[in-house]
Amino acid sequence: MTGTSPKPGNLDTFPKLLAENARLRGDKPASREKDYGIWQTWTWAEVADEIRALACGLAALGVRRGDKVAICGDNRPHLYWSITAAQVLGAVPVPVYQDSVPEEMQYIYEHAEAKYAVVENQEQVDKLLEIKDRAPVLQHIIYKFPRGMRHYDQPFLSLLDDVQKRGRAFDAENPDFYDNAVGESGGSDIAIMLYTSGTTGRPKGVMLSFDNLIITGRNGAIRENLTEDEDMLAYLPMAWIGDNIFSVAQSYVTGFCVSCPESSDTVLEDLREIGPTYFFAPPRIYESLLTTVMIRIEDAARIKQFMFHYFMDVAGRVGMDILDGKPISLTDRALYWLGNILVYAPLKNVLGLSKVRTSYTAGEAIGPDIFTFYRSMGLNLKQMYASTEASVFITVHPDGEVRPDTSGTPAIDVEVRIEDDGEVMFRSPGVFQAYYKNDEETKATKTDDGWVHTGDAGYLDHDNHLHIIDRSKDVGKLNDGTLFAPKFIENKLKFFPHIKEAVAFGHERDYVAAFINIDLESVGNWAERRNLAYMGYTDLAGQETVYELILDCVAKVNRDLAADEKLGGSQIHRFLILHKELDADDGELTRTRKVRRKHVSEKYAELIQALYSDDDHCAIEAEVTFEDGRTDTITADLKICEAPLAAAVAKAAAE
Amino acid sequence: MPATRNIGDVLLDVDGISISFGGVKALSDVSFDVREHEILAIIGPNGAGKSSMLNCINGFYHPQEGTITFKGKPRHQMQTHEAALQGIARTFQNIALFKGMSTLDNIMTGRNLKMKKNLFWQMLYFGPALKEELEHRAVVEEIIDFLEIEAIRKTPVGKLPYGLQKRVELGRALAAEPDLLLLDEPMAGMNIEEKQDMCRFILDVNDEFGTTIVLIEHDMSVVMDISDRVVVLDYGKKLAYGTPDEVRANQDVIDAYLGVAHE
Amino acid sequence: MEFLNAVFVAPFLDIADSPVFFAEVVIGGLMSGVMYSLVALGFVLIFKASGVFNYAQGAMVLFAALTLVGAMEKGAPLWLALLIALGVMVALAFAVERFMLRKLINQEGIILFMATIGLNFVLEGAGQIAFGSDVKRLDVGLPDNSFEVGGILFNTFDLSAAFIGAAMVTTLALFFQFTPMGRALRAVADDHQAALSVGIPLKTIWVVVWSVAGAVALVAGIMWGAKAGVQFSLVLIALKALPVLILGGFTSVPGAIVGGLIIGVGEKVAEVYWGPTFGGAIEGWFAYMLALAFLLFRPQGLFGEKIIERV
Amino acid sequence: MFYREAGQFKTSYNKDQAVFPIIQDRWFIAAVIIGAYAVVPFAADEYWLQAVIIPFLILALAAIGLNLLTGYAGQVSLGTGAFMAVGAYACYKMTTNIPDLNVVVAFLISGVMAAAVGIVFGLPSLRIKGFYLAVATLAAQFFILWLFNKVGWFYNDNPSGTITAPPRELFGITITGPQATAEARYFVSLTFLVVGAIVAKNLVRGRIGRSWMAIRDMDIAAEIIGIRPLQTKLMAFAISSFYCGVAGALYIFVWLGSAETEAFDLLQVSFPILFMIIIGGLGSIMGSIMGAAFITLMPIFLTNFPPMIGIHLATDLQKHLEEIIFGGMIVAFLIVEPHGLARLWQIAKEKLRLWPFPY
Repeated sequence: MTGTSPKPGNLDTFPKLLAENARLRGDKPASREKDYGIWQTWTWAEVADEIRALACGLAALGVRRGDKVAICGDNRPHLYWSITAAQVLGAVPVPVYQDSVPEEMQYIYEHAEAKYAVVENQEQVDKLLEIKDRAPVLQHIIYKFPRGMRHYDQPFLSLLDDVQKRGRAFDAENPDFYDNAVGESGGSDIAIMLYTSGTTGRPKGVMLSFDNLIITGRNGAIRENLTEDEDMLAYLPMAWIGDNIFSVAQSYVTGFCVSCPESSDTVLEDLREIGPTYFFAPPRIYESLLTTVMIRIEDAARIKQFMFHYFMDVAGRVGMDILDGKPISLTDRALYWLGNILVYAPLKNVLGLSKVRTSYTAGEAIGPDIFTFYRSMGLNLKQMYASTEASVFITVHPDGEVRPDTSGTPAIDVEVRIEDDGEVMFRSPGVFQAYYKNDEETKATKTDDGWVHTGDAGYLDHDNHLHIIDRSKDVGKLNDGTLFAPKFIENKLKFFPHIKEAVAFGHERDYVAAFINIDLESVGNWAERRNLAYMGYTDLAGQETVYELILDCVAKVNRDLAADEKLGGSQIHRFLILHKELDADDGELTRTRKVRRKHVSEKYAELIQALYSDDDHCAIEAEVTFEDGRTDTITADLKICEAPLAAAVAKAAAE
Repeated sequence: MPATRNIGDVLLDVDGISISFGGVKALSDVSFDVREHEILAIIGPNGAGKSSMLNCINGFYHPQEGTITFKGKPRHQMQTHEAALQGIARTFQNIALFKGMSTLDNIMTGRNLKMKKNLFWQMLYFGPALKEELEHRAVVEEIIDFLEIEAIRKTPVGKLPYGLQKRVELGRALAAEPDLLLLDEPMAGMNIEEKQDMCRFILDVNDEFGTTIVLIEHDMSVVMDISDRVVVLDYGKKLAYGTPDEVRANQDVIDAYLGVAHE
Repeated sequence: MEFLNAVFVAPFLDIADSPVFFAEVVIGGLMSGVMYSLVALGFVLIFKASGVFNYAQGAMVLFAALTLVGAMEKGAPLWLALLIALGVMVALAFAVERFMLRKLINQEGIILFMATIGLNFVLEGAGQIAFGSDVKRLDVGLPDNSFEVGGILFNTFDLSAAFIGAAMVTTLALFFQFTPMGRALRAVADDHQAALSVGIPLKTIWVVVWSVAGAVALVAGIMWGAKAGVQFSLVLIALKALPVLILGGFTSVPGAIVGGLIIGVGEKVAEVYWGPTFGGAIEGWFAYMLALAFLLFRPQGLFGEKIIERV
Repeated sequence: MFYREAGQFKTSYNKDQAVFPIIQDRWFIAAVIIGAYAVVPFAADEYWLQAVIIPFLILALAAIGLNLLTGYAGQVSLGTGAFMAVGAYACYKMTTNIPDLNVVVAFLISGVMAAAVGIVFGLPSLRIKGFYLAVATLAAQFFILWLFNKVGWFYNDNPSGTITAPPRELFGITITGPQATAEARYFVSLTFLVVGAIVAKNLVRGRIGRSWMAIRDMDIAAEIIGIRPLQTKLMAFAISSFYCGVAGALYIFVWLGSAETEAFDLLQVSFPILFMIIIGGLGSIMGSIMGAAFITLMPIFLTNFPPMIGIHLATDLQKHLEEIIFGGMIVAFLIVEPHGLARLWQIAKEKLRLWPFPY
């Protein structure tokens, strides 16, 4: 098997932790994958054996210390194993977003100088073959699934199983090789390189050491009391830092099992089956789950709807307090207990969240309604503030102090301070080593004494909770000097289920105006219930009644803003509903679905101009890319709508 | 693509087959052969005797004249179920799935022939019978994976849309691991996208398992791209026989069939 | 040896001995055969037009006869009683269509079959509640005396019954052949869509066919009732009609008639000549065995066409 | 509502194809079985055991047998009563002629006898189908009962023509005949039903069950994929008749005590059992049991309900009213749910699993 294991206390790399897990809990499950209809399971001992074969196979293929190994595909145990296998050899794994288009991939492969690639299937191989001529450094491609690849006879393609077979032979010939290779790396070596998608400019390669990942992962595990019995579903992209902490580092540190879904289409079903105890999801997933809950409940019988809403009200009143351990009346406790039997527990069960002990959300602000919905029905949902450069954890909600409006208190060993201009800075054991081949950016982001600029504006309150307002460079001022935080406004808009995406403008303008994307599922459903006929997004978005629906939301946001003493002046005066959904394929969103503000404002300059004129409509021609790659031009005449303002009331009240 | 595969010896030889029903000749003196690993298409307008031909090959009809030689052995009177034993599987023009059973059970039924454990163990669902059941389930899961029908594994087939039912039926035929696979209008009633999918599956089956395939189609265009050789039937008679290019150039075919098709 | 003799030799010697007696037995068989045919006819009509295997046909016979007797007991003259009974059967047809068939459309045959067993219970119960469950004599004024032709004894009642049965069959045949409704009924047996294209709604067809079956049941009820009294056991003649059905085919009107005659004769002859050897009462199963043996050689029934199976 | 399926994932095909893959269902079934063994015999009085529960258990066993044949293999049979009679008379002959034979063994051999007869009467099924076959099975019903009635050998030539169960012991406890307590007879019938249900479930979820269903759903296709129709159908007849035979033996030995052939009459036995599987659900073992419960309890309910609410009717009228209501309920039930109680159960379960959502 894994031979002599490194001494405890010296478990500073993943390969060493792997050996330790194989020794301590060799028979416990380490990886699962839904395949051929059941959850195929590998124990820690089996995983150690697989990784050993894979590492030896990679070595036999010529992977050497310092080489970059790109890894690309959906969450698959074999791809996770190849990360560790590369680390064994001292090579640096570089996970790549699996839905990247070839151009994006080419940049990363070139920039990272990836000589080897371990990919999932024919789709990914095809992409690499397309860029291989342009990225000459790529030497060898290893793929997991041979389906459809019978006629690919390029010599630089290998099946992963064959590589492992070769590795086993290599291992038999060089029995000491593996252990020696494991022993050669230490905690300060680079463990992984992750490309941040970056809202501006080219992606940057963030280099993280074993220490970064392992210490941060362990601190997080200590704070949440994670044990080897947790269940975790790995469904978020492997190229994202969060997955590397939750599904890799913390699994290795505590020894819990990580399950991979059957495919990206079956995640929700797989989630129900696995019933994770430890869960992470970005706000949009909680949002869409809640939206489907509401839609499905509306189709239920009257009595069930009444029951649902009644008990959700009960939960809204006392649920948060119960979760935070505060005292409540006996009647409420009894009602909540009944509600738990009739609504909350079955609901969590249907969503697959019954067994969750801790769940996180981060990446974007989550709507307070959504957040309290989940918490009040007993799901221990917490926000955190995270970044790739910090190996995830900067601040996180501590148990008993969960508040929807903050991102929590600094995580273990993390220091947070606020610069004079409001920018949040942090220092922690997870702070990245450097950006790969980009000293300039490294210097601009990380100070000599280890503090990192987050680029976000925020403040710490009396309870040491961090509040994030916006990207600090995005925080601007209207012409009259009022503070303008576009993301803050956009998030408030997006908290309405009917609004999927919003872009607010206002910096150096007279007033705030916004683009809005409606949520096709939610508004579509709303339309269907009103027998409103529509053909696709563009048609629906242009309907008068939809405008009225959205106007209502905007008015509410304005009332909300009016209550804020700093931002009361930045209410939305005019808005329009975009004729198409903002799309990553058109470069309007990043791969993690953040708006690329600059790109959008350039692309739709004429619309912005119209928003700041007196026109009540604006024609636009736009190119759209369909799923099959075809492009087409559509013309739309967009209506511009004035929003009612909830002016001075707030100020008067505030004073 | 088909050209790259190695076509083997003659697997099935059909020699001078004639059959009639109540005086109506369905087939008269039809001869052709099928070689290992090839895809042979039988085309012709409706009522040309295509289905009768398949029914003769898998022993459902007994031709009144002519001989059928399969794997070198001439065939005499045989029961329908014996064809399956010899390694012939088929799908049907009008889907003949077991409507009350799930996708999984339908395909499992395709493996019944390979299951041997006796009544005693079956009653206990234990020991050898359980082991056998699980082994075959694993094989069936591979077929399900191959045909990309994971999501409908436990759905009763009666509830599935037409295109998927066709796919399940192909799965059931594949489950028998046949040497010769007969497909009766596998693409009938499908839209373009489904037809493309089905073509891909047929080619993949031929390619990955090396299965010899005889298929019937009346839509000539689809068939020409995927078959190695083509037999054209018209009113029960063989009109042409050869590679797709030869058949396309054949004047009789152009007159009798293509002419009709292009009207 | 003795047994073999009793089965294979003695009966034929007896027949040869007394052909006149044999002829009387055969004629007696033909007479009950007509009764079987009448009941089977009801089955066939309904099965042909609505695909329902109507187990309640027997109960309909009882119900019709009970209504008739009930009306006569209340003092109605025969013609009025007949009209009333007919009216009740038509009303029943409407009720069956409205409350049963319409709601069970597109269900499998066995479900419909079960439903008719349910109907059977309802009719039995309702008939007996309304008219009591004691045996009733039914006198419709048919002559019941015997005369001899060529040494063979004939019974006028049986002859009238045969005549009425024949008239009934002829009427039905004409109805099917020459009226639009009849043609629609034949079409519906083959294809429901085709029936719709004739322009007569399925619902109407069902009502009509159940009404006709009700009328047939009434006739059968009168015949049997006049002969053996109206009582609960009339229900059981449905069971007699079943072997006729498998012999003649579920969808064949001539099949029902010829099948009925064959079963009637076969049963009588077997009972008279072979019954004693087997200990008697073989009537209960002989018809079934006869039909079964027949089916093994001709699975499509007497008048069915050979089925060419297609896939 | 009570289901907590999150986290109940399957890591092997064995677990995936378990009869009750959801743990809550397993608990429920376990509770039912434990309750049946540990609570019912002490909670129910002699009347309930004798008049309701024991016949229910025995008829449920026969219903499972018929469901194997009709629900799974698609061969409609109206001869259930006759196959039960074969079991009963075989058992009678065996126990009276070989007094030392263990009575449980006798029950099983009775089943085998019935299976042999079932095979003979199943032979026509190769050539005739559907209702033709159903009517053909009536031949078995009438012929066999006539035979047992006419041939004295079957009832040991006793003048009354009845067969009477001799007292026999199992583990030192009398389980048959008039001396046996209702509790002892209850345990015997219950155990036969539980074991019979489990074995039947095992059969239908394996190779044999699939070939039955294949023949039922599309016989030509089944034949073409290599299923032998005769073998498969005869197997169904044999196993179905085995169940009926055992049930028939129990019917006389642990329930009635003594009976004539009328006890296995078409209208008394064959039809009600057919009702059980249709009301319960064709192609469902659980449904057979639920159907048996429904059909046994319904008349008892109908008999007892009017007096309960203070209505007293003449016996005759009451009997006919019961007939009407029973028939009407059958029709109504078929209209509401033609797939039977098993389907209703499934729908309810599905609702609970998705609770509070409608889909």
